[in-house]
Amino acid sequence: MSNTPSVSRSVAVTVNGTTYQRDVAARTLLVHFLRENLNLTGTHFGCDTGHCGSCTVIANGKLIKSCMMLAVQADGAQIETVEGLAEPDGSLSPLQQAFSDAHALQCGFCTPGLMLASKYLLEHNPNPTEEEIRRGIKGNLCRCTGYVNIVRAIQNIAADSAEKGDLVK
Amino acid sequence: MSTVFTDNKTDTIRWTGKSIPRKEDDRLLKGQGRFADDIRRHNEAHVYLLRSPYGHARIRSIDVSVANEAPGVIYILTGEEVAVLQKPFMEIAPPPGGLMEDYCLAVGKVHFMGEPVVAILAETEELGRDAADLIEIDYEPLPAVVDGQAALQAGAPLVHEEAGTNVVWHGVYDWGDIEGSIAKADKVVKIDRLHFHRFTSTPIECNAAVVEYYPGSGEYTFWCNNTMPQFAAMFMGPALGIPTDRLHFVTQDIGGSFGNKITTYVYLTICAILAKKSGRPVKWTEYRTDHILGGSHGNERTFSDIVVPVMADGTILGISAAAIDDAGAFPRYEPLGSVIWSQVVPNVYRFRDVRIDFTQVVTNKCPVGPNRGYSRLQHMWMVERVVDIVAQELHLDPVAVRKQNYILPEQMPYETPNGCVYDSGDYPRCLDMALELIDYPKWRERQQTARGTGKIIGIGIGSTLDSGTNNFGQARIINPQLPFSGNGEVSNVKLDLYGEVVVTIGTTPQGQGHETTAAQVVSDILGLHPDQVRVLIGHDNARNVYTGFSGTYASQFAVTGLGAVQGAAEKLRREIVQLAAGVLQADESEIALRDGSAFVQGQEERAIPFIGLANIVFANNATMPPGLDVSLNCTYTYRPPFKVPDVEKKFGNLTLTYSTQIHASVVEVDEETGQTTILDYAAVDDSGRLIHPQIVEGQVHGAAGLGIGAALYEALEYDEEGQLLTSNFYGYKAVTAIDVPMMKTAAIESPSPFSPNGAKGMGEGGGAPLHAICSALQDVMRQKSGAIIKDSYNPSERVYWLLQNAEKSRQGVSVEESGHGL
Amino acid sequence: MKMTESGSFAVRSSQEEVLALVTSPEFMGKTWSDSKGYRVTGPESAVVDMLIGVSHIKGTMPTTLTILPQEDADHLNVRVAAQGLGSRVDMTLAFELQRQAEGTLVMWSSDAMISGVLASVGSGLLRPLAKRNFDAIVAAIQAAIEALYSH
Amino acid sequence: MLLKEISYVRPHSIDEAVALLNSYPEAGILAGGQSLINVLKMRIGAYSTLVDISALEELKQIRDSAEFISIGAATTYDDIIHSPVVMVSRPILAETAFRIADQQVRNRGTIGGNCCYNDPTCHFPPLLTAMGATMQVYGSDGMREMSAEEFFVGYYQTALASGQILAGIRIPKPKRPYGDAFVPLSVGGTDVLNAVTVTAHVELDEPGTLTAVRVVATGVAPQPLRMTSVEDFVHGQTGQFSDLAGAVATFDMSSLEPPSDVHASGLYRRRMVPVLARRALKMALEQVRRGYRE
Repeated sequence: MSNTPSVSRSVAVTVNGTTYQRDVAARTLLVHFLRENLNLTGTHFGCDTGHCGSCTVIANGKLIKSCMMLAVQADGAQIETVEGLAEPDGSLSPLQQAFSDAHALQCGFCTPGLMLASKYLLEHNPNPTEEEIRRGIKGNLCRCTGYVNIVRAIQNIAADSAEKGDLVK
Repeated sequence: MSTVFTDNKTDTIRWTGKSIPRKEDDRLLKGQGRFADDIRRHNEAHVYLLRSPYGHARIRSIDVSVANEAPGVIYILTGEEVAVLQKPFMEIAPPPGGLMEDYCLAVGKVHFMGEPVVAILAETEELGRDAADLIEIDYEPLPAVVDGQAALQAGAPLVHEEAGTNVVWHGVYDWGDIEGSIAKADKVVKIDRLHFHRFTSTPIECNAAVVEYYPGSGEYTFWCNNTMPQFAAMFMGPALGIPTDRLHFVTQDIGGSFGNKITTYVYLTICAILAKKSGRPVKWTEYRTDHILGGSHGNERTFSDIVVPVMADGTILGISAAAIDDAGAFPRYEPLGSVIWSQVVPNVYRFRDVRIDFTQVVTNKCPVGPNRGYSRLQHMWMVERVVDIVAQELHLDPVAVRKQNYILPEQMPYETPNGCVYDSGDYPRCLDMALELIDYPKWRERQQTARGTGKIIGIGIGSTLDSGTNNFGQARIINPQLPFSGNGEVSNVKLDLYGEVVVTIGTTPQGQGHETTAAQVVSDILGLHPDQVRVLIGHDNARNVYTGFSGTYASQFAVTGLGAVQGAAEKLRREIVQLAAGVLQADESEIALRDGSAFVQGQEERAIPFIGLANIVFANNATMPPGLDVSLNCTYTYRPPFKVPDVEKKFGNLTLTYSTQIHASVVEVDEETGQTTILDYAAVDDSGRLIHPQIVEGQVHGAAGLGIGAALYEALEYDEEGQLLTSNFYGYKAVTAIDVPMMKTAAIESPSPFSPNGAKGMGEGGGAPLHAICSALQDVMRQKSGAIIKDSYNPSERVYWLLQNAEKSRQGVSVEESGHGL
Repeated sequence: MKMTESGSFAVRSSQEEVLALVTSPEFMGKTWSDSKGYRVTGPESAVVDMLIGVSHIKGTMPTTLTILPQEDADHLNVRVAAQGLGSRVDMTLAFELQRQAEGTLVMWSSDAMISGVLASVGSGLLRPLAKRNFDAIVAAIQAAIEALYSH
Repeated sequence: MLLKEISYVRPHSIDEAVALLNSYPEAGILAGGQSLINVLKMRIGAYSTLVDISALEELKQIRDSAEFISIGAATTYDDIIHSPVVMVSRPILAETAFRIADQQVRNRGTIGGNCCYNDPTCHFPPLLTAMGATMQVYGSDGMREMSAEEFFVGYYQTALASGQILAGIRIPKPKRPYGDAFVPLSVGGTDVLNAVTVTAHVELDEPGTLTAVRVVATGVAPQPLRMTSVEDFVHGQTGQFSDLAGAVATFDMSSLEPPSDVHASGLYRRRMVPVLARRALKMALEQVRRGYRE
C-alpha cells in the first residue's frame, strides 16, 4: 500500500454526532477546521502556544486542545464541542446550569473550554477535592473570574450529583 | 443579599439588588456568543501584519516585489503609502508629546518590537502569512531606550526625533504645604525609588475585526471588539480625512478587555485602508503573541525621591515624590494617565500635603493603554508601600498606622486636597471585616510558631479605592485646549410595535452583565419580569444610542449606564401612564403597571396591555386620545453633575463615586527558594448600593485574580535592546487556577449620595492584591532581614535575593529626625 | 539580545596571507560553517544560506557578509546580517592581525544582536547555542587558513 | 498559529515510519505534538513532512517484566499516570508525569516527545537519567539501545541521528528497597516552568548500606547533570544517613554555568541546586527507610 505524504487530505470527522467529510490542508489546526470549515465558532482560541485552553474539545474521549492537533489527525475521530453540551431540547445541561448559577462566567470567552474541562474532570472524578478541581482546569486560563466561581460551580455540581447518586451527564 | 425587595410605593417586585440569572449566560454557555472573530462576510479577505523584530531601527527599504507575486496576495500596504493616505493620529498631549507622529504602520522607522511594518491582504490568513516570509526589509538597528528614567537622560536615543525629547508631558502637582509638614514632622521617611512594573490584563479574546467599506455612502463598518468606539472614531475620522459619522462600529460579545481593547484604532485604521483599497471585506485576527507584542500594556511607573513627613504616632502628613511614567512608544491614550492617578491622591488616607512631580516619557516598548485600575493603582500602590515602610521603619503596627490615617466615615463626603469628593465609605470597618475574614489573630500566632521552620508567614493589607465615573474635564489639566469635560451615557427604552420592551445603550460590556442589570432596572420601573425586557447589547452607532463617552471602562456603568437606563425607563413609564390614563379614562395617579399591562389600581379589569398601547401609537394612531404627544420611544442622557476643574491649580472633582476595596493577604515564603504561597486571602468591598450582588462579587474576584497574577507571576520584561522576552503565554505566565486562592469576600453598602441609584462604579479593583501581597512580603522581611519591597513584581527569585541581600534593598531608605521636637 | 565573544588563534600564515583570505568574500562565504550554500554578491560581499538551530528548531537564515573598508592593514571588520525564522541577527566581526615570529596571531571579537522570535523565545538558551555556532565558524576560518598554508 | 505548508503522513508501523523518515528530506516525527506543533506555529520548525506516529499501537504499550518496565515512546503522560504497572513498580513516573502542564497536554503529550524535545525544563530527561533508564532507538538498521545519559546530549539535543526514531524506554525495577524523588523549582506558579530540578534515586542493599545513588540536576547544564561527588558521598552510607548538607557540599556549585533567561538568572539557578538536592535526597532517603517501594 502506498502511503505518501501529502499537503492535503480528505477527512471524516464526527462532531457532536454529525459526520463531516472535508478536504483539509495538512497545516490546518483542528481549531481552525472547527471554526472555519464547520462554522462551529463556539470553540475559541486565545493564544498561539497551547496555554489558554479556550480551544479545548474532547476528541475520542480525551480532553485536548484543538490548537495543538492537526485537523488531518482528527480523521475518523469523534469530537465533542461546546455546541454539543446542551440537552436535546436546547435547555442547559446540569453542568451549564451550574456555571450559570454560580456566576462562573463573565465574558464567556474561555467558558466553552472550561466547561469541557470540567465535564472531563467530573466524568473521571465525580467527587473532586478543591485541589483536584484546580488541577483539572489548570490548562484553561480565565482572566475574568479569578477562577473562584468556576471552582464553586464544579464543587456544586459534584455535591449535587453526590446527593442524587448519579454521575454527571 | 438575595432577598426580593418589594417597593411600597408601587407594590411591584424589586429586581434590583437581587442576583437574578444572567441574561447573557444561555448563549455563552452554548457556544452561541458572537465574538468579533466569529463574524464572517461573503468574499472576505484576510489581513496579516508583518511586525518589527527590533525595538528601534530605521527602515532603509522594504522590498515587496516577490511577495506581491505570491499566491493569494491581494494588496500589500507599507508605511510609505500610509504616510500619504493617513494623517498622523491626533495627539491628546500638547507639545512636546503632541508633536509625536503616530501612523497605523511604521513610517521611516520602527519604534517598538511588534510594531506593524507591512500589512498583507490575502485570500486566506495562511497565504498572507506565507507572503510575509517573502518580504525583505532592510533595517538599520538603532540604540533603544527601555527605561523611563534613562529616557530622560541627556543623549538618550530619541523615540520620536520630531518631538526633540522623550518627554510626553510634565507637570508638578502641588497641594497643601508639603514643606510646612516636613518642617513640623517628628520624623521624615525617605525612599529613593519604588518601581511599579509593566504587566497587562491580556483578555483571553485577542483583538479582531471585520471591516467593510461601502463606496456608495463612503461608510466603513467595523465589526470589532473595541471597547470605546467613539474614542476610536475621534482618532480615525481625522486620520482618514472623513467625517466620524462614516465610521460605523458594531460590537457584540467581547471576550474581556480590562481596558486593553480601547486603543485598537491603529489596527482598525489599517483594516479600513485595506478595505477601501481592495473593495473587499477584510478580516483581521490577532493572536496572542501579536497581542502581547503590539496590543496594549499597563503603565510602568517609577517613583523617586519619596519624602514622607510623619508624626511619632504614625500620622502621615503628606508625600512628596517624583513619578516617571513609561508610556511605551506612542502616547495612544496617554498622557491621560498623567492626571487620572490624581483621582485618588491620598488614597484612603487623611494626609493633606502632597507634591508629585510627574513626567511621562516614551520608550521603545509597546504603547500602554488603560489596564484594569488604570493609572490609579500605580499611585495607590506607592502610597500603600509608603504606609508599610513607615510602619516598619518606625516600628509601628501596620494595621494601627492604617487606622490612624484612614479618612473616617463621619468625614464623608470628604474633599481631598485636590478637590475630589469621596462620596461615602467606612474604611476602618472594611479593614476590620477583612482581618476577621482571615482570622488575623490566628495568623499572628502562626507567624510566631512558624519561626525556625524555614517558612516565614507574612500578613499584608491593601487598602484602595476604585474611582468610578470620570470627569473628562480632568483631561484639560493635561491639555487646556481639549474640548472635553464631564461624562455621560445615553439609553433608549421603547415599546416596539407589538409592545415588546427594548433597551439600547452605548456600552461595550465584556462580562459585566449589562444586559442583566439594565433589565433589572427597567423591570422595576415598568413592572416587568427581566425576561420581558430585551437589551440589545453592544455599541452600534447605526442602531443604538450613544454619546462621545460611550463604552465600558473606568468603572462607570452602574452609574452612567444604569443612570441613563433609569432615566429613559422613567420617561417611558410616564408616557405609558399618560397614554393608559387617556385610554382607560382614569387619572394618571391611578395607573399602575404590572406584567406588561397598565391598569387602574383597585380595578384591575380596567387594563390595557403594552401591545395595545403600542398599537395605538404605531399602527392605530387615529384612536390616540386627544392632546397626547407620546412616542413610547424614550431616550435619556445621564450626565453626572461635574464642573470643569481648575486647570491652574489642578483642582476639582474628577470622579463621581469611590468604591472601597480593602484586601488582606497571608503569604508563606520558603526561605531557601523565595517561593511565595498564598495561604489566605480576603477582599471586602463597598460599592454602594448593589444592583446585582453576584456580579459585583464576580468583579471583585476577577480584579483580585488579575492582581495576584501581576504581583507574583506576570511581567512584561524587555531586554536592553527592546526585545520583549515575555511575548506569549510561555514567557508571560498568566496565573492559573492553582495559584489563585479561594478568596473570602464580604461587602458593605454605603450608598453613594451622588449617583442616581446609590450605586458606585466598580470592577477595576484598584490593584488591591498588588498592594496586599507587597505588604505581606514586607511583613515577611520585617521578621527577617528588614529588606524593603521596592517593586510591585515579586517572583520567587526577587524574594530570594531580598532575603539574601537585604542591605542592598535598604539602600536609599532612611528615617531622619526632623529638627522640630528633638 | 546582545552577545559579545572574543578569542584568538595563531596561524602559521603571514599577516598578508591571512588578510588576503579574510578580505575575500569567496573565502568567507565558503568557510562559514553549517551552510546550505553561498554566493558572492560583490567585491566585498557574499550571501550565505546559514543553517541554524537544533532539534525541532531549525531553519535557513540568508546571511549577508559585508567586508567593511579597512582602516589599516592590521584591522578588519565584517558586517553580518541574517534574516529568517522571524528573527534577525546583526553582528560585527572584528579581526586584529598581529605579526608574530612565526605566522600571525588572529584576535577576533564579535558583537551580535539577536532580535525577534528567536531572542524572545530562546532567550537564555540561545546564548550557549549561538556561541557554539559561532565558535564553529571561527574554528572553520582557522582551519581553512591552516589548510591553505599546508598546501 | 499559521503553519507553513507541510506534508503529512500516517504510517501503519514503526518500520514504515522509519522508511518514510529516511525517504523524505526534512521529515520529522509527530507524536503528541504538544511541543512540535507550537514550534511549527512559530515557523521556526525544521520539518516539511510530518510522520505521525501518534496512532501506532506498537509504540503505546506499557509492558512489565521481571527486570524492567518498558514504555513505548508514543505513550501519553496520562496513560503513564493511569498505568497499574507504573503504579506498582515505579510510581515516581506517574507522580512526575502528573506535574506536566495540564490535563489536555497530558492526554496527548508523550514520554518519547518529552525526551526528544529535551528542553531543560522537561521532566523525563532527568528522571530517566536518575532511574538508569535505557533508550531504545530504532533506525533502518534495527534497534539500538543507549543509556539515558548517552541519549541526552545538550540543550534540545539528543543522540538520535537523522532517520532514527525513539521507540521505547526501559526502566529498571530495583530489587531492593529504594527511593525516588523528583524536586522541581517551578517559576511562574505551581508546576508552570521548571527552572531547576533535582532528581534523586537511592537503593538499600542487604548489609543496609546505600547504593545505586544517582542525583541529577537540570536547568544548570546543557544535559541532565549527574552530581557524582554527591552520589559518591552517599554511596556506602547506612540507611540512617542524614548529613544531607555535607553530601551536597561536596559538589562544586561554582563549576556550573547555568543559563540566565527571563525565567531565572543563572546565579539563582545555581543557588537552587543544593537546596533542591538536599530536598530530593531527603525524600528519597525517607522512602528507603520506610522500605517504601520495595
